[in-house]
Amino acid sequence: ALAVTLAGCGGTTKKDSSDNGGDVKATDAKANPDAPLKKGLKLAFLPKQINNPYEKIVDDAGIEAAGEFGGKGKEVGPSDASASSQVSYINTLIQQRQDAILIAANDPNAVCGPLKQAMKKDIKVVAYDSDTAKECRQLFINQASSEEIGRSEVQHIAEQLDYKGEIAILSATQNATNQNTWIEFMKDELKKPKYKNMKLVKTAYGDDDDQKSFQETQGLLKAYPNLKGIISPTTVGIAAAARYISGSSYKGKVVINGLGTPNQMRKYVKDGTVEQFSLWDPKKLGYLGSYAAAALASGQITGAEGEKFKAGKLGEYTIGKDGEVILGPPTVFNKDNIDDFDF
Amino acid sequence: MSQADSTGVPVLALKGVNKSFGAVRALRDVSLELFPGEAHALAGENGAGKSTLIKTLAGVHRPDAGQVLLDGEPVVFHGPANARDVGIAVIYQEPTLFPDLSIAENIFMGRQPRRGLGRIDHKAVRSATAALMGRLGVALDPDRPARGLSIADQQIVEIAKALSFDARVLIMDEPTAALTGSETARLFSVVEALRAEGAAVLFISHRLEEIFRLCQRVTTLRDGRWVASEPLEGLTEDDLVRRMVGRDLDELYPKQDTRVGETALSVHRLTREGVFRDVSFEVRRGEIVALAGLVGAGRTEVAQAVFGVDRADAGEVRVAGTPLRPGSPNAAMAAGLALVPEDRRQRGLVMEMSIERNIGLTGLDRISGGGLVKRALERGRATDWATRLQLKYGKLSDHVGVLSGGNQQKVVLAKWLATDPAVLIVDEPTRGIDVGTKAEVHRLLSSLAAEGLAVLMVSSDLPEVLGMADRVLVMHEGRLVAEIPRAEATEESVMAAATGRTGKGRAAA
Amino acid sequence: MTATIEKPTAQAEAGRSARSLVDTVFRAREISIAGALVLLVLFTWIAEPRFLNDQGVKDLLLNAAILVLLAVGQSVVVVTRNIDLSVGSVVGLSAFACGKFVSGTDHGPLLVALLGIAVGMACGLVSGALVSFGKVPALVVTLGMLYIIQGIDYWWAEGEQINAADVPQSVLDLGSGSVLGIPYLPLISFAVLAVTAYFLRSYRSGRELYAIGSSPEAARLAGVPIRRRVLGAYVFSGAVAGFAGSLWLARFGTVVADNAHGWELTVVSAVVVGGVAIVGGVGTVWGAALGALLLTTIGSALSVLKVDSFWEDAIAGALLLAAISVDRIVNVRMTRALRKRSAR
Amino acid sequence: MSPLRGALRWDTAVGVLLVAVFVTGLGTTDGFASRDNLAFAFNDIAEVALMALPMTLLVVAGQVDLSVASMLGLSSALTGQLWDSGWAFETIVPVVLLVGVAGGLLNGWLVTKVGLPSLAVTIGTLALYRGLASVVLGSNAITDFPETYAKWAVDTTTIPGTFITYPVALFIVLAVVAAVVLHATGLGRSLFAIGAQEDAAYFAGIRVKRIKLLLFVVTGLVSAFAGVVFTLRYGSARADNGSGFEMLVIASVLLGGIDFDGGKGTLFGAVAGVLLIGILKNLLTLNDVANEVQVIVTGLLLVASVLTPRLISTVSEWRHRRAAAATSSG
Ligand SMILES: Nc1ncnc2c1ncn2[C@@H]1O[C@H](COP(=O)(O)OP(=O)(O)OP(=O)(O)O)[C@@H](O)[C@H]1O
Ligand SMILES: Nc1ncnc2c1ncn2[C@@H]1O[C@H](COP(=O)(O)OP(=O)(O)OP(=O)(O)O)[C@@H](O)[C@H]1O
Ligand SMILES: [Mg+2]
Ligand SMILES: [Mg+2]
Repeated sequence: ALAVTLAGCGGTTKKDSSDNGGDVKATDAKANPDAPLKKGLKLAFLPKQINNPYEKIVDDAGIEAAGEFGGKGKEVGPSDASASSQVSYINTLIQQRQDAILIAANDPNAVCGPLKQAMKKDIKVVAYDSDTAKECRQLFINQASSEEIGRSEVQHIAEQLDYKGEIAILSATQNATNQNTWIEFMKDELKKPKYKNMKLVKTAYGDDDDQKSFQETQGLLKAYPNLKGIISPTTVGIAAAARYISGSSYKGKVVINGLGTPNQMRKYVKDGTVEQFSLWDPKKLGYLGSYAAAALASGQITGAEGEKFKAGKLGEYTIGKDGEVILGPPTVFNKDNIDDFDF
Repeated sequence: MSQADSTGVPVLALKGVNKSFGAVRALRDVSLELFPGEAHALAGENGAGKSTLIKTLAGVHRPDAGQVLLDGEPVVFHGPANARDVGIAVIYQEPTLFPDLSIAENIFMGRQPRRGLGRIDHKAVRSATAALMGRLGVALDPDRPARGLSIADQQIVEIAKALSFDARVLIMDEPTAALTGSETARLFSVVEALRAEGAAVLFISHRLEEIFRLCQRVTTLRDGRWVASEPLEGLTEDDLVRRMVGRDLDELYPKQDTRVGETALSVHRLTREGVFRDVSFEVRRGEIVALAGLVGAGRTEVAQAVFGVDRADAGEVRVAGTPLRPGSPNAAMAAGLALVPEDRRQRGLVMEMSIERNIGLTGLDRISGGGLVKRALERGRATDWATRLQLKYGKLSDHVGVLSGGNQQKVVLAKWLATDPAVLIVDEPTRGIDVGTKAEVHRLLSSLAAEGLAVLMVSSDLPEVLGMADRVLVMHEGRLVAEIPRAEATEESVMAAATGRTGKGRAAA
Repeated sequence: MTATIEKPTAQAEAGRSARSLVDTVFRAREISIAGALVLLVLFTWIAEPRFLNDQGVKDLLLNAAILVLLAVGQSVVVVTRNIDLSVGSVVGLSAFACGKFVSGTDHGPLLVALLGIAVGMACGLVSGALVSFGKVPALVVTLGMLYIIQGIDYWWAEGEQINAADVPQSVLDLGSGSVLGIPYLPLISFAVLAVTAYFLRSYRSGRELYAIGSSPEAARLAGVPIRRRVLGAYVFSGAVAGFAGSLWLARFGTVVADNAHGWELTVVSAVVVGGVAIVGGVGTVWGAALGALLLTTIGSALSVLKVDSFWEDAIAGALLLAAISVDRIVNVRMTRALRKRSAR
Repeated sequence: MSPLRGALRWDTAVGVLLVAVFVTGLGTTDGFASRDNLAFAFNDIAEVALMALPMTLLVVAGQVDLSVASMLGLSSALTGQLWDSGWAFETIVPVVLLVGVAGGLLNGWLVTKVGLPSLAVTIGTLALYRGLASVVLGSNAITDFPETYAKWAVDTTTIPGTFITYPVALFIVLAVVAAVVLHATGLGRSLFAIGAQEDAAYFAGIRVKRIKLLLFVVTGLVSAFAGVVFTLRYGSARADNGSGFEMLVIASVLLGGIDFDGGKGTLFGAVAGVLLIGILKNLLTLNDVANEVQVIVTGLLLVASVLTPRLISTVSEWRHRRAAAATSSG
């Protein structure tokens, strides 16, 4: 093949290789929706990074769920979130003949090769939190639909502001794909006539760094004296913004909303800085992932669009396009319910 | 001259001391007594164990067996600080200075005068240093960092350090090896004064006349064994040599007559700003030319600039008529030049490397075949030269660092002679070498010259200069001030030129 | 004889004029860094006046405070011809330990600082004991300690995060409060810096650290208690790093296990840029502190100048190289000029 | 005495430890011995191992290059960017290697001509090269590299009948070359001399600067090549590829008993050090030992690598002294 390409056009370029790497996923197996969940399934959770507090919650819940159906779960992973460091863990999991791997990918492509190998060896692969390339996994458990997150953020803050006033967004890094998708939907939502008295003045980036986000909040409030609300769709950003505002004269005058964890935000909800914010329940994410993996491993589903499976106490889920399963709408946390959650 | 009272209690003594390094037995059952008010010499060939003995007295080494006695009582020193605290001051063979610190700090490290709250009194440190320098008759600036001091100046700082203690015992391991006559004289007068105040002095030198000048008694070591302890009165130099070497010595300056051939090295108006200027001379085949001068006159710098390790600012060096590419020791070597540097620990040897590899280092292409180093060739080269120079060693694969100072010097010589040079520049070739070996080195230089080698010898040892050189070039403050043929070279004529007392009429051609 | 006295006098004269020049060269190290710093600040200020408003200056100082502190600790180790690569891990561990300790309590800042210092000292004690008593190469040991401390930190944290909300206000106030418009943190760093600098200059044990770095063999023969001093340097560096950890908590409020991960190289570069020779014996903590300030200011300036964040690393690296190269070239030129000037 | 001491040298000890770990793995751990796993385990450290070879030579000569991992990242980013803009892979590789040479030249030039310490220089280029990588590629990730080349880098392609992958095979060849250069040629002798006493080496006519420059260039070249291998192996070019590898490379070299002060060490030790880190990681992961424990184990091994020889020599010195005292008093 090498000789041919060399002769053909004097070198291997991107155009030649477009049809390389055929689809490994060709699963001939038929789904049997009535198959019982197998006992003693071995599930492995591979987070982006072993020390990530958020993913720790997800994985612990998943491992607990595995206990419910008589399976065994474990969490393994690297201590740095670099693209390549997950690969050696995948290899190990293959050697250990796990029944399913649940992965939050650091890099959608770098983990592809080994994951394909795993699928070849009949190990099921479920991505969660952060997807891999589509052909490298059977399912992706999405925490919530991006469109829903984006639009609901705007809807929530609009209600709090009575549909008028200037707002700003405090995001993570400029390149964060999920953030940018959400922000696009927010802007789209704001175009609707009912928001005609609201204006998005600025999108600031706090790089998911506590101190930077803190300073950016400060900057926003200085630069836009009429600012009435800040949407921060990132857990680091919203906590930093709330911390700044709770100790400043803006407390009670500027509304903060976005995505945050209850433990980080509890203090600010209680002291009145923040009225409400939202997030999906990471425990449910882990729980659903666990059941989805078990359903795959037991042959109930193959990952094709339209298949259905039961996820324990969460009820029935249907597989969407490209093997996506959506957890459901985010939970809204406020004074009344925040004490029911601990994560 | 107060003859010591040998019946009194020695301030410091060794009794039956043994000390081994691995397989080397450096000291075997050695005893020594130092009395107050007495200058005691320690004599022996290179590697006889003199420095080891001193380090045992100074608490650097712990004896394997035997005792150190202070005022007649056995003591155990747990380190140099211990010995220092009881009043033992030591000048080690190799200067051990802090290159980054000022001369004043070097002298008073850990003992600086203090003012309130334990703070260092910087002013007092500086003035005490200046006073010491005055006492030694040199005017080194107390605030100047030790880096860049010549070996001689370093030795002077070491001496000042030892004097600053007001010690009861002053131990000096070849303090004069790098010094010229006048500095030595000054040192001796200071030592005399200390001795008169009741201090005990232990002195090592390979220059026998110095031993006779300064000391009252001498202890001789041979191969780590005690040979004799006796008064110097009534002893001749030959007696002493016989004790050290165990046989009578041949002539010390075996200068052979040679036929002087064509010019091998010619240096034309070589200048390095601030160090030396406008230096021109020639060395012909078969000739030994000495480069004399006071310490710091710039001789070492000239040698290094000729060899190309330092870049000259102006001037030209030709070897056998061909100009040398400046600033390239490699080109110099290819042209047949060799330089035995002055500072053997930093520049002469790779201390952590074995003897054979050090000797091989100057001829890597000669000991390789097909790109690979041939171990047999390497070892052959080393064995050959170790034998010719009568090197005293355990195994050729031992680190050179474990050799005694004199034997290290031989390795440096070996490594350069092995390159088969046409012009050999030797900077202080016999510094720290015992009389026996010195004669060997001289014979070697002499016979090499007879075979047609051109030798440029930088030396501070005046008898050596006079004994060996066909011509003497004298430098004074960075300039070549005189060229004296062998017949006219005397101690007076050379010293007169070196101290700048000659008229410019005699200046070099 | 007269001539012998004459000669050194001439030499000494040359030496004296040389010395004042030498002095200038050595001081030039600090001066040239300070100069670079001033240029950088001026340039940025002209391009973006807000760089030097109240908040801007505060930010600059705050950003540098912790790095300055670490650079001071590191310099003390580096002048002894050793190195402490474990500082980043120590800061991480100490910050987490302090966070864990105060979480949900109302312990005051003093207690937190003491805890941080204790944690740091413990780490420094282990590294220092291995280096000084084990007589093993510092680089290897402290690289090992970097991993060990990091591992312990991860293992202890288990992915837990301490949130600002759990940290008592009094501790957070230490990180954000100020006196006369100057935040506490840089004041604290400056105090530590000044005391350390004075100690290194004016106490025997301080000078002995330089002696050890300049020539360990000579130091041994001079009776310097090398092991004790090196151990002391490590304990100090550890204590400072631990203290920096507690300040980290006070400033950022939020801590996870891998805080300050990878900072060791930044700290070492600050020290090197500041003119502390990596082979020991040379340099001042003032220089190291200036180096740290320069590094953090480069970062701040680039972000104020709205340089695309992708360029930040590259420019910071290039500036670092430029700074040390210029310094070196100036130094070499001066030395050469000095040699020629002393020509007779 | 001396053969005993020889056997107790740390590089030998690392070799023995490596074999012991390997044998333990075979005996105790399911899946360890499988061809797939071994191929993977060795291939997984291929880039670190490749970079460790020139690093060993550098450290022996008393230098260090902390920018290797950044050069790997730059090479990866460049490969990705050029590939994405339609260059032929056959053109990309030489261009990227040239960039590696240029990077090495810059390091070497700053060290030899300007006269800066290599640690300081390469801390600077560590930031510079990584920065250039992100300038080249931003936060993009380029994928879809040609299968014709990618297959040579992955662990599923091995030399038939063995578990040796092609990157590992390349490593073996280069390791032999490096060992010969270091231990059997004049250049190798010069490296030891430069590392132990640079002045003395210079005075002996060794071209110190030229040799150092050469070393930095080779290191840059190998790092750039490692970048290509890395990119193909993961099928993903990103600016942050291999970040932090510099510490891993240095740790492996030091673990193998190479003295950071220069002038001491064997290539065998360095290779054993790299392999030990790789195998240990694989084995511990297979046994579900948590990552943080692995980090601690790496640290402990490093400390042991310098402490053990020290302890051994202290004990033997002590015994020797006792023996000497006994003979002299007897
Ligand atoms: N640290 C050491 N390790 C091993 N061997 C040593 C060590 N120090 C000295 N020796 C050996 O002990 C013997 C005595 O050495 P020492 O330095 O005492 O000789 P010396 O009489 O001072 O000679 P010189 O006149 O050349 O200075 C020599 O054979 C030397 O090689
Ligand atoms: N590395 C250096 N840095 C600065 N000054 C130096 C250096 N080496 C020598 N000098 C100074 O240069 C002058 C000439 O020294 P040089 O060593 O060439 O003299 P010398 O005649 O060989 O004396 P010596 O007998 O000490 O070797 C002296 O004033 C010396 O202090
Ligand atoms: Mg001696
Ligand atoms: Mg000289």
